[in-house]
Amino acid sequence: NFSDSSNGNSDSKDGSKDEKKTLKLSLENDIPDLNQVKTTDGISFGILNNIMEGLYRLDENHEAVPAMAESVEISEDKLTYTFKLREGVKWSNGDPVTAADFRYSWLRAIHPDTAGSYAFIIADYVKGAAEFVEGVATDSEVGIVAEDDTTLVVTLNEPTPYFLGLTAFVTYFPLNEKFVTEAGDDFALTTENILFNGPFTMTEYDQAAGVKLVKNDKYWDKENVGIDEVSLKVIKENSTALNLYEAGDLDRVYLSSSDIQSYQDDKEFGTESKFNSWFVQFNLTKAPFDNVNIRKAFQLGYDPEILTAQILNNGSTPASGVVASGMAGVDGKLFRELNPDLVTPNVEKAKEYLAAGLKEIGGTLPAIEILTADDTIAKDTATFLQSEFKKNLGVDVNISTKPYSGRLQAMRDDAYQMGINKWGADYNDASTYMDLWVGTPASPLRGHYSSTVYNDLVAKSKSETDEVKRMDYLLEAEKALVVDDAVIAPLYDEGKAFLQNAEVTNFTIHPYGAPLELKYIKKK
Amino acid sequence: MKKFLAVRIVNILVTLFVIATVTFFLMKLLPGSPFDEEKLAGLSDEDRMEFYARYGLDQPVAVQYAKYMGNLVKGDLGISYYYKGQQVESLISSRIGPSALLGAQAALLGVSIGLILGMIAAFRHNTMWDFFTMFIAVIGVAIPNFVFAALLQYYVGLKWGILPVAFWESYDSSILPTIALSMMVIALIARFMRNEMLEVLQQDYILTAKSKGLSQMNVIIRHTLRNSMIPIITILGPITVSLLTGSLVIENIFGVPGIGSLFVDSIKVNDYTTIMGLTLFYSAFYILTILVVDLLYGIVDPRIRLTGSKG
Amino acid sequence: MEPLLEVKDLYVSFHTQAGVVKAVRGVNFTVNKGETLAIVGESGSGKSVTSKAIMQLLPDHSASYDSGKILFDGQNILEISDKKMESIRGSDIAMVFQDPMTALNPTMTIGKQVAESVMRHEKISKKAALQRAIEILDLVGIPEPATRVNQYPHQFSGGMRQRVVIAIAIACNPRLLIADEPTTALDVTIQAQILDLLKEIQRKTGTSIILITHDLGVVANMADKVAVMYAGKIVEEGTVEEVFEQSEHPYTWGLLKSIPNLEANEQLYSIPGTPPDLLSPPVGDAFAARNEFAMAIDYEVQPPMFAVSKTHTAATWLLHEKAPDLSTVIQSTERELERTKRRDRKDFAKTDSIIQVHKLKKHFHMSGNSYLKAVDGVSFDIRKGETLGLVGESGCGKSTTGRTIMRLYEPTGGEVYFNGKPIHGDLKKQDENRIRQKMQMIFQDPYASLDPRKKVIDSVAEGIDIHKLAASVKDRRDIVQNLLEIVGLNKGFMNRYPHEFSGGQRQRIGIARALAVNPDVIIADEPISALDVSIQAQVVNLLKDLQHEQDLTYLFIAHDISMVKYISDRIGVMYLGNLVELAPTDELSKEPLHPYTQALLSAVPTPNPKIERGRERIILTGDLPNPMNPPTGCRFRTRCPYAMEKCKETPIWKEAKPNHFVACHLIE
Amino acid sequence: MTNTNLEKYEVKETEGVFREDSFKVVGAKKESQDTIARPHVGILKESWLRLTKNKGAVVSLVIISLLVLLALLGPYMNEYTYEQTDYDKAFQEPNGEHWFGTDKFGRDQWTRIWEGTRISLYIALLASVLDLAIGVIYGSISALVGGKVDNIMQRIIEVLVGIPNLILIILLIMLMKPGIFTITVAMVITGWVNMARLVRSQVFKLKSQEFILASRALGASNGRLIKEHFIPNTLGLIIVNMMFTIPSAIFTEAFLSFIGLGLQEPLASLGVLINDGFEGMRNNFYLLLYPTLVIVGLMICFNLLADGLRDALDPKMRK
Ligand SMILES: Nc1ncnc2c1ncn2[C@@H]1O[C@H](COP(=O)(O)OP(=O)(O)OP(=O)(O)O)[C@@H](O)[C@H]1O
Ligand SMILES: Nc1ncnc2c1ncn2[C@@H]1O[C@H](COP(=O)(O)OP(=O)(O)OP(=O)(O)O)[C@@H](O)[C@H]1O
Ligand SMILES: [Mg+2]
Ligand SMILES: [Mg+2]
Repeated sequence: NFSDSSNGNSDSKDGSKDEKKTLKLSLENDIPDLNQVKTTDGISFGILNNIMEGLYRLDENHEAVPAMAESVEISEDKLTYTFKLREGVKWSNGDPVTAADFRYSWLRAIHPDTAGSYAFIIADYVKGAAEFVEGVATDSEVGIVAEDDTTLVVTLNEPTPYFLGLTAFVTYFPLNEKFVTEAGDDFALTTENILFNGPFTMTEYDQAAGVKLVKNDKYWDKENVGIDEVSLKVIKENSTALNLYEAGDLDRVYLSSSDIQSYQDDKEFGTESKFNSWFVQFNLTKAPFDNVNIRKAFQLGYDPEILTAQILNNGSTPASGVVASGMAGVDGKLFRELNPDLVTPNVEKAKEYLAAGLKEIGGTLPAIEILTADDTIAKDTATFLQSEFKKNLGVDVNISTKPYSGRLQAMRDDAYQMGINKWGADYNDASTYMDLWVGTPASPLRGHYSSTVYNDLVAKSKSETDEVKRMDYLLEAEKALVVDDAVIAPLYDEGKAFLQNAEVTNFTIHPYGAPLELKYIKKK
Repeated sequence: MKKFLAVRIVNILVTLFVIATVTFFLMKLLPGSPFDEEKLAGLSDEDRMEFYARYGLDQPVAVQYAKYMGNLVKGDLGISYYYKGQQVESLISSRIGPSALLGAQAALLGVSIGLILGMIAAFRHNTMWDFFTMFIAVIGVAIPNFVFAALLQYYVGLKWGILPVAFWESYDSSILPTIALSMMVIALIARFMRNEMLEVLQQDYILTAKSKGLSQMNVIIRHTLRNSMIPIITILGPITVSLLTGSLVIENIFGVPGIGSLFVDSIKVNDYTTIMGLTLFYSAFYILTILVVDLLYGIVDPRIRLTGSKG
Repeated sequence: MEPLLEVKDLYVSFHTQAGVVKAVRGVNFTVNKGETLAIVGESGSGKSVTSKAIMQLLPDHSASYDSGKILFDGQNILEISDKKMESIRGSDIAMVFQDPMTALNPTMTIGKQVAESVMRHEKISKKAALQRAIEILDLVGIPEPATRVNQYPHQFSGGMRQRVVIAIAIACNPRLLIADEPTTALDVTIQAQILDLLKEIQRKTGTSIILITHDLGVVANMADKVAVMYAGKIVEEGTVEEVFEQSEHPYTWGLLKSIPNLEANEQLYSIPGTPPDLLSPPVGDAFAARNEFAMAIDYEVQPPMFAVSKTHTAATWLLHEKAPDLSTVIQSTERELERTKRRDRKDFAKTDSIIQVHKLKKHFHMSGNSYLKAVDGVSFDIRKGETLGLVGESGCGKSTTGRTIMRLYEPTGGEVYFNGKPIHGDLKKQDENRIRQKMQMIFQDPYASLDPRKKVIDSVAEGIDIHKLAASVKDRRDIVQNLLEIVGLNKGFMNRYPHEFSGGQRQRIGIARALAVNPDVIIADEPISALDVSIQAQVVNLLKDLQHEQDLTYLFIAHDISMVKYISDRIGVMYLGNLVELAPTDELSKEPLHPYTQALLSAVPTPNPKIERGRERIILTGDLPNPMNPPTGCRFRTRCPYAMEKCKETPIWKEAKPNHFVACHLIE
Repeated sequence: MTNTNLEKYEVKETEGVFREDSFKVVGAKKESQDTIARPHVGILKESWLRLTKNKGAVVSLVIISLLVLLALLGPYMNEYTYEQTDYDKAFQEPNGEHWFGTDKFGRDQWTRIWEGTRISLYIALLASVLDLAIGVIYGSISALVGGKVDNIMQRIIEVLVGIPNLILIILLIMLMKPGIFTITVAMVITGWVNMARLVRSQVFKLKSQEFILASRALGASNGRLIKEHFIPNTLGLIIVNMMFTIPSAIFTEAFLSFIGLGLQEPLASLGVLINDGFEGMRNNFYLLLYPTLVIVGLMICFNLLADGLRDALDPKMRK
């Protein structure tokens, strides 16, 4: 059973004018699930983002712009959003996309029977949704109302300045009730059992092999879709992808760190970064990290710049706080610009802290182990830290590598002293990070951190309607977390290095949410 | 024979039952759950339990086990947690095709080349032929097959452009992975064949065969092959299973949508139903292969008789 | 007469780790068209090596042809190409190998193995070849050949396998047939059939035959010419009459003297001493050291072949003109030569029995519900110090009986008592161990019963190790050395491996192994079948002496009736899993009651060419019936010349005369 | 008697062949042939002697010794340690300072490779010991006792093979600390299964052979049969199979290390180095090349040695 798609190569050879513009990309892993309410992984998100569309869509600069919605009215208290749908937007089967489709889909996403792990992204914000999830409220009590075919009114719990960005997220995409009910258990398992309203439709779908997308001629903005056909094939091995790229079978490929060196000066070389922050989580209940001075010593005792520049070398940027550097702040300024240089490596100071800490804990350090996952980047990071702590602080640190779920379990079970951890942003606001450490009760996964000062700051940011003030609370909160309490030690914002066919332009990867964006791509 | 088969089939069912049971409980001891735990981290313990309850994962393991076995008896392997919505049966059947094709080809290629090399080595014992053959056999095991695969891909696929670099699109796509997979088989079979042949060549009936005036070739083909087969068949069993059930690395390197990575992935993401489905599939296949191997013993060597329980 | 094969001055040696074994040292002989040459001689004298050399089938890596020529039809076989040799093998020269048990491919059907040869040389279709195979198998007396062709060797009894091997050899009507001990594994009745068959073939096709055997009776029956080999050389050659009646070489004298006389009651003669070690063969006449007439020159110079007549040559300095007239010498050594009077046969009727076998049954499970009743209700006892001989057709269950008594097989039914205590069923470990030491077995197939990866010393010493009979390593070695000497093997053989020996040498290793643990009872399964007569005599004497000294008890299983008669106090005759007659030896030979016993006795060949040529014997028609489906009633009735209606009932086992048991309806 | 010489077999009656007393009857000589042709040497020693005659085996033995020596001393032959990082010197091609180059952390490959060889040799040893101590014994007992016991023992193997290894291994990580010991335990669980099945098939074949019966008749216990007869007669197969267990153990270890069960950074075995080298094989081929060369060298030598050993222990193979 070979898929019988013709090889993309042949089209480009006979350079006729009106030839189809095709794009050949690879996926790093299988496509687990295209059922938007349940799926959780970046690959599925990436595909869904291009075959479907929410009320808003992220543009090339990752700003939310109207998509299925033509406009929105936001109430004074910033709690009620009235969306007006575009006239004539259609599903791929010709049915119109209506406000009811959104209501149906959103309710489905939080309904106990059908919800997935991303239910919170609606339930946390929409009024009555949390109660609906618990089963104590009916659907009519949820703040999602389809007033007519083109008007959708949404009521929120708290003013949420980034809500429009959320509506661009996969979980917020519409679904056609009639179609979903008809498809039943087969929904989203084959191309026939899924409806499209995005820039592309899917003509081939094999979880293990990949998908083929074709420009959607029912899409409202099809004039601005630059590519006729996209193939996304599963290639798990980096070196294979690179070979394919060199053979002209791929238009873009990510490089592994050992390959970067030799392509760095190519004009096809580029890097991209994601809102994916790596940091060391200290366990505040385990010696020696129950001592703040020792935490600070370890926090300052290495230079992430060396790690990103010499070892990872993939476009990752050293971090000085926990919030990703590209994250929006306020008034057009980035969060990090408002909160710069929280942690600057300083070996001398680190040694001082260590000495102070040692005094406090009575002289000697216990054996220290750093917990890490088993992927190359995590392991390299651990190796780097180990050698830096040894070199700079004279401390021996052992590495304990565990598989993905094993690391998580160990942290949840409180069986770690320090662990290499990361967090990817779901939306473009610092609260996606700050919410994590609001420990009520304190979570071992977050080092048992529980600070009233911090919790207060975060809580205040939630109810604040003034953007500047809200941001101030969040800035303070990060300072408390990183500088005062030294709960984490910043490492870097994950980046990726890639090679890209020079004929392809406007390739957009969103740093948060659903990353892959094919709508704006142009190819010569 | 009938009795033998009946006894064996009962044995197979019992063994499968034991495997299923042990695997089920061990699997439940694995850390984590089939869900994106990092996302669930925000939830309170109570809310998390509630979430699990939707999948019946809050119940005691014994109850879950009883339910699973109940469904299993009905032939229902359940629905994958990771490939959400997919029936495990259909998941396996959609992935096994490419792996089986590659496996069968690699087994065929590997065994035939291995046999030939092994025979040459035995017949030209202690000559350059022998040394060369054994060198190939050593290389076949000492260098991991992913290195071969990468080299083949780089040179044959990219540099010389003879065959596709990767993807699963036409028959040509299956050639390189087949070759890479068969290296190990060639090595194994050649080594074992050589060893057995050397043994068989010393037997008296080889003299009888020669005394009939048979040519060397005929002596080998007609008299030594079959008598050298017992160990070959023994190792062929596990080899076939591991080949047909896919090789993670080779499939990854050549972008083959096979079953190879499914097992490892499903364990990594705690996809309970898929783990169980694959375990049962794999072990049933393994045990059946062993049964076939045992039956083959009898066919290859008529002196080995099959009996129900007595050896 | 035209010579077909001429072997000229052939030297063959084996390169082993210990050194060069000079197995063949200047062999010369000629075989003419249509003639039968018998080669007899000392076990290990190079008979098999010579014949394999003619076939070019010696192991490449260790054997070397040092000099000489083998001219077949004037063409030197040693110089022709492999391809040419392949076309000669099978079609021009064919060979029957010494060991039928291992000579057949266990995974190929009998039919294919026979047809293969035909297909190779006659270029006929598979089907036609198989048809031919069936005909040939029929010719060698395999019953129901059409169904048998689809069976595998392990489904054939030893005797039948031997006939298959012969069938393969004669399939393409070879011009020269080399038969290496073709009847050793066969009982006398089948031996007679086979020999007749060979003669028949020779008469029809004019095949020349080289017959290697130690059975001088067979030689007398079959051969035109005889060559006697000793230590890698032919020491005497001549027509049968010349060699048997006017032999010139002292070794030949010794051989002839060793033949047991059916009637005589005296100790067997055997040539004293052990054969030379071919690693360092003596300079002069190899036989000198064992030759009571050796002259000084014998220790210095190898004797040339002296012609006695046109056809008769012998290599001994005794034929040199300067040699003394032996008649005077013989006088002086008369005393030594005189055969010691054999002990009288004891009357064992009153002695306690050491082993009692009661209704012993051993059924082998075949496929499905069918069983092969190898032993089916056999009762007898063996008395302390006696030798009970067990004879019978190949496949009748002799070995199985022995092995079941030995607890090597789990009996299907019946009881076995040792010294009055039951030894069937589960036993305590120490009891088991004790019995294992008290009861020993000499195995029928000497090669297969030796671990190919163990040196002789370790094989022989295995029992010593198990029962911890040696105090030290040196002690152990001494015991083994001593045992080897006792069975007539060179001490130096200790460090060799089984495949480096000749058939007879291996058999003696097996005997030494059984003796090593000082048992009370020895079950000897064909202990002497592969030995030349002199060594047979040596071994038999040894067994007798041991019996005398240590009060040993033997169950002696053999085909060679004359030897069984010689050694046994009583003889049991088996047929198809049943005991049909049991009587004291003299009684049995004088007055056999059962028709089967009568046939058996009549088939024994005598080593006298004149008698052999003209003899008539009762040849049983047909083959042993299928033991899986034996005839009802008396099992012999399908082949019995006196069969009658009543024989459809099972005859009872009765004491026809005192101590003479028989199961036959003829005896009332 | 007519004593005429035939022309064919003429004796050259040269001077001095015959003396006065040449034809005097002196009779048989009792002691004349009592020489022991071959000095008694133990089977081990004899095999050793035979082994040393095999050129390939001797060369292999020398190379293996050399590699073992390097594994022991190599890390001390320059000033670097295996964990010492130097980020400015990352990815250096082999040169005078770093004989085998450096990896992405700027660690000296020479030191790391020999350090890794040491570990891989341990793994090889472990795998062989397991194969012999468990696989061979298990297989022999299963075949020898036969019947129900065999049936149960084979079912146990099936269950062991049937339960996904990875699950067991991950559970092991949870139970104990990663490291050599954990690797050892992981390998103990199933490392010997193939050997057991192979030996079993062979013992089945040998079991009914006459020489085994002969040994039984002498009262040999099962243990003795296994030790004295089955193992020596299966040795060829055992050795050949070990030649596969060893590299596959070395790579299993690499896999275990890779998923975090085995060695922890910065320790590395040859397998881990090859895995790492593979990632960068396009641009830093030397990182893959050297550890591969060491392992291939080791395996070729092991094989030649094993072949030599096999032939040396097989009396029929000798010259
Ligand atoms: N492969 C071998 N390696 C070393 N020596 C051997 C080998 N084969 C035979 N011999 C030796 O060569 C001599 C002659 O052996 P051969 O088999 O020809 O004896 P034989 O005359 O056939 O004896 P028998 O009647 O016992 O079969 C013996 O001493 C034997 O030990
Ligand atoms: N292990 C076995 N399995 C099945 N059948 C057997 C077995 N051993 C012997 N037989 C069969 O039992 C019958 C008796 O065999 P046994 O070896 O006792 O005969 P024998 O009298 O010793 O013959 P020979 O004189 O040829 O050695 C034969 O038909 C033989 O094929
Ligand atoms: Mg012989
Ligand atoms: Mg017998």
